[in-house]
Amino acid sequence: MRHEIVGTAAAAVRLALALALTSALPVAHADAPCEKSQIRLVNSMREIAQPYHVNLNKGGRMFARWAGLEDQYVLQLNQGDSDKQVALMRSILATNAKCTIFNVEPNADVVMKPMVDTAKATGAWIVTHWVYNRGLHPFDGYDRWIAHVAVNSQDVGVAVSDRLVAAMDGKGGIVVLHGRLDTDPAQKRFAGLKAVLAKHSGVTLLAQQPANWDRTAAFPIMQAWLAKYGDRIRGVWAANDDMALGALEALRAAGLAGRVPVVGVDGIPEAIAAVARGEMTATVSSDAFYQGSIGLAMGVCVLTGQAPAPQTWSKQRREFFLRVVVITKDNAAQYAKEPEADAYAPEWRCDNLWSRATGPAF
Amino acid sequence: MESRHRPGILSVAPTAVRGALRASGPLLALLALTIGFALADSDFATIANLRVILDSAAVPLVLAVGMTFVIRQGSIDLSVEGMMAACSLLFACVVANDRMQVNLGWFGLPAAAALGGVFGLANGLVVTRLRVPSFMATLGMGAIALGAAMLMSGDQPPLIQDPVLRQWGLGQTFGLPNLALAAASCLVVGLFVEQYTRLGRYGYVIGGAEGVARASGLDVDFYKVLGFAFAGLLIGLAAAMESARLGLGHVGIGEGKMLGTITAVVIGGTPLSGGSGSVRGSAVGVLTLAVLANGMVFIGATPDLEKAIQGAIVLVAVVVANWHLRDRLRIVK
Amino acid sequence: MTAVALRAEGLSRRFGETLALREVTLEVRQREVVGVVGENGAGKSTLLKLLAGAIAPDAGQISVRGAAVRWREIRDAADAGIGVMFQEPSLVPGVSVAENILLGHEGPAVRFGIIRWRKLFALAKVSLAKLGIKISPAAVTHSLSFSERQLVAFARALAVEARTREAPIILLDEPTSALDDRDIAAVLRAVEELRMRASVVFVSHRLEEVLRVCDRIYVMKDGQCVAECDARTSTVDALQRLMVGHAMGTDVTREVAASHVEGTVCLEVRQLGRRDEYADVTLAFRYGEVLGLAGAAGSGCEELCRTLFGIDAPQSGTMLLDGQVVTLRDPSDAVGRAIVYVPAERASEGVIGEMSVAANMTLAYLAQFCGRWAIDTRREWDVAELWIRQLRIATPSATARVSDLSGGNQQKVALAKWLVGERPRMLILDHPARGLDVLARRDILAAVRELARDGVCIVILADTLDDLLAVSDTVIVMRDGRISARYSVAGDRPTQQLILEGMV
Amino acid sequence: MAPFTVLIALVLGIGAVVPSFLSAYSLGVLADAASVILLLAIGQTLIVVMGGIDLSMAALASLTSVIVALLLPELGAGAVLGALCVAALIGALQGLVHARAQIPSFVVTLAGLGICSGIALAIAKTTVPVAEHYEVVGWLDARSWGVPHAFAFGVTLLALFQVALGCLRFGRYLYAIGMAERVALLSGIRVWRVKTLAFGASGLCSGLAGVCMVARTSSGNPTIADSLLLPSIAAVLVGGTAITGGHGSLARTLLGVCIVAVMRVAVAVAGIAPAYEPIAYGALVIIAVAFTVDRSSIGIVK
Repeated sequence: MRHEIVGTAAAAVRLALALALTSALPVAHADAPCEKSQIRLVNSMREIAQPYHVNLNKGGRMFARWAGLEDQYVLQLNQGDSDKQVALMRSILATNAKCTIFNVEPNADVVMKPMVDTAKATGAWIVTHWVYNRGLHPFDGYDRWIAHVAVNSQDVGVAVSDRLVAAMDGKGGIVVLHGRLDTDPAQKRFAGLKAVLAKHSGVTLLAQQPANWDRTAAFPIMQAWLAKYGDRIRGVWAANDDMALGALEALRAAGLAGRVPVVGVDGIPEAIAAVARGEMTATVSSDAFYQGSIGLAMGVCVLTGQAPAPQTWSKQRREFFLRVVVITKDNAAQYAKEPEADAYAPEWRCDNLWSRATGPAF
Repeated sequence: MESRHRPGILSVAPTAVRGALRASGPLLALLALTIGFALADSDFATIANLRVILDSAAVPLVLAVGMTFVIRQGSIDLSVEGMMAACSLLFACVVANDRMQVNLGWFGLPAAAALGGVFGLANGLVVTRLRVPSFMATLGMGAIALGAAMLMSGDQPPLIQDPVLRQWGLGQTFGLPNLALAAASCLVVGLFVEQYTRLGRYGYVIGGAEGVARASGLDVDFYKVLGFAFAGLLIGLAAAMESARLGLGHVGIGEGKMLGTITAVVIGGTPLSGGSGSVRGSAVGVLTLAVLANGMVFIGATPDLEKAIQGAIVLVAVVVANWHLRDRLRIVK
Repeated sequence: MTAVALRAEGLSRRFGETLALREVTLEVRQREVVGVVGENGAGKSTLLKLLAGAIAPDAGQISVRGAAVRWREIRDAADAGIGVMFQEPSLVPGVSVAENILLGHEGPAVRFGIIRWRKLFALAKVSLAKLGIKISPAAVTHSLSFSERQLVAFARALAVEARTREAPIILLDEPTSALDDRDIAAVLRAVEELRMRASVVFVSHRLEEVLRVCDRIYVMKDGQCVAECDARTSTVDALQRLMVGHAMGTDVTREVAASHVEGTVCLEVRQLGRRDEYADVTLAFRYGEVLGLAGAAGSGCEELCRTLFGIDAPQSGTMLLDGQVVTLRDPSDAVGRAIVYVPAERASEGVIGEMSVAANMTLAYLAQFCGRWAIDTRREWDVAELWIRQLRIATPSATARVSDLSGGNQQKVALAKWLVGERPRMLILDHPARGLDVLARRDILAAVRELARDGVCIVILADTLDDLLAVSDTVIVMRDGRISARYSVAGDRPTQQLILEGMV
Repeated sequence: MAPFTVLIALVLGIGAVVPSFLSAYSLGVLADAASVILLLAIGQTLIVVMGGIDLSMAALASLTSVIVALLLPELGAGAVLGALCVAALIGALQGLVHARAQIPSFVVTLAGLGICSGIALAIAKTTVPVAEHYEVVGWLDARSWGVPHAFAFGVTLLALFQVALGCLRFGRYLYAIGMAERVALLSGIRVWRVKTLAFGASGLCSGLAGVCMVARTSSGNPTIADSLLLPSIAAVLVGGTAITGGHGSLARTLLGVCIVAVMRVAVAVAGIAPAYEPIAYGALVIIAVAFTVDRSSIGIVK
């Protein structure tokens, strides 16, 4: 049964491909796999209470409106429950699987395999983000897994760490707030920091603690460090902006806000504002609007036949790193306000889907 | 006919010494832990760090005071996280903020507490009217409150821009953190309510022998609802305190607080079955956890194993503090 | 004739399959003490619960001072001036005596929602003073002894006086069952005083007491009111005849003491001591012998029994079981060595109310009712049926819930638990006849003698010296943690006076 | 049987809004999603019946998944057996500490939760993928006649435990301890042994849940099952088992698991706006339990 579906789907795709090659028309051709009215866009993410996720959703909705598919846009929230993320995907695929596109922010790397397997079995289309998926690649027989849009967390770690070290003039002690330790970004971003520290012997790592990506958890830890190390702390490195902002408030309570450099990752609006005020040194944005929309754009291109079937794409186009931006005081104003759809429209065009790819991932 | 005065061999009362030890077990654990950390790290036992510990214990203490009332009456409140989220958002939206044109100033505190009280009231009504066990009733109510918080949060969390409230959240008075002072007042109120009001006394009665309470004609349901509402008020207040400290209304503001609060109350000597225990004990429990968390940061254990070490310390501390209470007929659930 | 204070007409109440009360009609006049007597399970407690509003009648009508009432809960009855003391001392363990006495009626001691403790204690003291007992109103209830708790419960029933302008109606269910003489006297005196200003319903199985304090007596049998008599003209024998349908013998049948052969030693303790509880106790417990322990509270009797059952370890001395030195790690260890125990508070310690009669009986020796894997329910039920017959347990079936049985029958189930398996070596009985009526008491004590005849070594702590002397072969008197006297009941023929002298 | 009615009403209600929900495919998906919760809930029921609570189950499941994933390539089936033994042992150890040191099960298992997840994190750091010998556990993730194997396995285990509760001494003792632990003690039951055994069994169930997670995701992860703790406890209670102990059964738990599983996805499937999802979920929980609580045998609702 399962093989049949895959088989017929593959046959259909091969047919479409053949037609696409013979046809000179750049627009949708008659044998596109799905009618536009059938296409369903699904953004699957953790929740929509945090700014990053809010922007993911906004990006997805922005694209749906731009593509005239807003009524077919579905948001799935798992509230941090990996099991639920998979279950939700499987439930919606009871109908119309073959015209459904998933843009997935995986709750944890463990959901990757079940989700892409589900796509394979049901014929749904999927684009995944973020995590390092060891031994799992779209080009290894996953025809429906359009692409994996990864973020090079180690580079991100290096980028913010460089800014931090520079702000400290290359000397002094720093404290480190980790994210959830079992996640790939937490480990890789820290690896980036360690790489930078190796080059700057003047900077010492005083202490490190996990604060679970959480602002409220970061606050008392920072307070305790201030009690223990006092002014030996010359910099604060946080694995995300939320924790950086929690540490910043602890610094504020000690009258040190703006005097001790703080860096974070994610580029959430509050952090950008803090960077603009000079209370944070830098943050890195992977652009949630883009991440929330690019997978859907890829899917629509494939489903309407405007792009060839994914299995014909090169490996670099199916698994690549996303370009990220480092936000510092210099460019903070530029990222302070919400972007418009027009800014992204060129990057959603079917021939320009890889404009932010920086090279093959993994 | 002659008869004698006999309690039966199983109800031989504990001696006074044992009774006294029983009450001081949690305190002993707290002391042992503090001394242990002080020996392990010389910077631990400083005034500056004491301030940090008191500050970090402030919000959990306010929560634990309320939770003590709920657990003592034999119920439980799992809605802490959701309710804190909703109250935090409300607080941030009604004081000077970057989103709404409302500015209630200090009245934001009672507003947040009132919302908590309303949710607590709803908890109590679901438990008493629908007769849903509090475990599930509050679990459901927590989800509802979380949803409400998400609606209020919308796209961007509201940032608090009232400098006075921020200063209250972050600053100190007489060398003590403002929030710790606020929590201490809550503790005093809690002690007073526990000792001098029907709400407090009936909590013991309802938790210890609900059947007797009903048979004595107490309006058990009313006081149960009141217990939940009181806890709700304090949850609202705690949410406002945490928001004032962090400077925003935050859906995740209560993360981890539910389990932490219940743990503090339980290691403070209030059994989950209810009927005994005191706010004082819960305060000791809160301080124990605060010292533990703070001490872990000081020791700087490897982050990987931190959770394991913390769990092991809690276990050992509780075992040591309770070892003398062991009895062949003691029932512990 | 004075006016009617409380009247019940045609009250009926059903519990599951059993009709606990059948069309009972009863009348209490102003300033009258009315006795209600009957066997366990005759429906006395049910009647009182109905009168107090704790449960609702299926049929019938209650009226107070001529007005028909329908109570939704106890509070309604309390507001009408009815104070009640239930048989099971229903106090809250974790709060003070004063709070228990005034539970739900603290009003006068509360101003602006704040409890004024001094006033609360003063109010409680008034109620306690009526009974002439010296218990601090500030004491935490769980630190009180059983009898003290009983008195506090009585004081609570009296507290209704302070709240009603009408003459109160006091309902007392076995107020004396666990009290010593001094306290019983206080209770009876209080009832006498109540006659001046209140109406009282007095339920007791101690018929002498009932005859002494009551004006009229209702006799109940099988849920019905079978007779109403004048206390001045009635006698114990007459009441008993009405209760059980025939006259009772004087007391437990027991073997002629001379025929008693001294058995071999089962358990021997030598110089046993523990903290300040007891010291230097040297005793031999023999197979086939009933050894009664007598002593006031604090004499060390209870504590010694705790050690015998493995609840507390002795700190000095040795225990020898069948001549072998033995250390009891915990009660299960004791049970493993066939030393078993029937507790005093059967409802919370002896039986599991929510389990069936059969499951309760087999709980301790469940292994013997198991096949290779599973519990053999067929065999379980058969054995349960057997013991239901043997001990004359009144239960609809072996699968009925124990909580539906009367106190005496529950006690029999608690005893049967130790009889369904192999015979225990040693049986420790903790106040086995507490709160039981004459018939149930006789059944239990007879069963104890029967077991002794079968060679079981029995240790008994009894409620009354009557019971003690009726059933024991040997009486050991303890005082201040030491043995102060030993008597062979058959040889020395100790009087109650003699034993009392050894106790104090 | 109130929980059953609630389950049917829920399923039909959602089916009316989203007809495709009633398809064999959807129900299979549901059963699949329920299977891990089911395994956890079985163990939890044993503890709750006894009057305790086990907060460590999900963390122990995560730890087991890590151990299985790490050892599977080398040991094959032995890794699964070994990991299950470890899980049962850790569970039993908690029971032993709870019973012997007389510490509330809430505290012991909370500490156990911390210790298990700490160890899992320390030995695995992050996700451990399984490729070699996946087939040892892989069969759990497959289906026969549309029925997910993991679910069928869970139901079989539940049936076995139900029989054990009804027919073995262990079950009788469990209820006796839940209803009146003091009577159990005085009847000479070695309560500490029963508790140790019960917690061992719950540890085993956690282990099996961990194995199922490995099968489902073909990897082990230190936090893989953590989010399932509350749903699994909720399932036990939704079924009508009293948290105060002594009442309830595994049959009720099965229904509770199904109800919780339906509720978890139903709200999302029914197309309620995401922000209103938690609100709808919370309301549904309250309403469902209001119907399923067995008030006849639970006198006082705590």
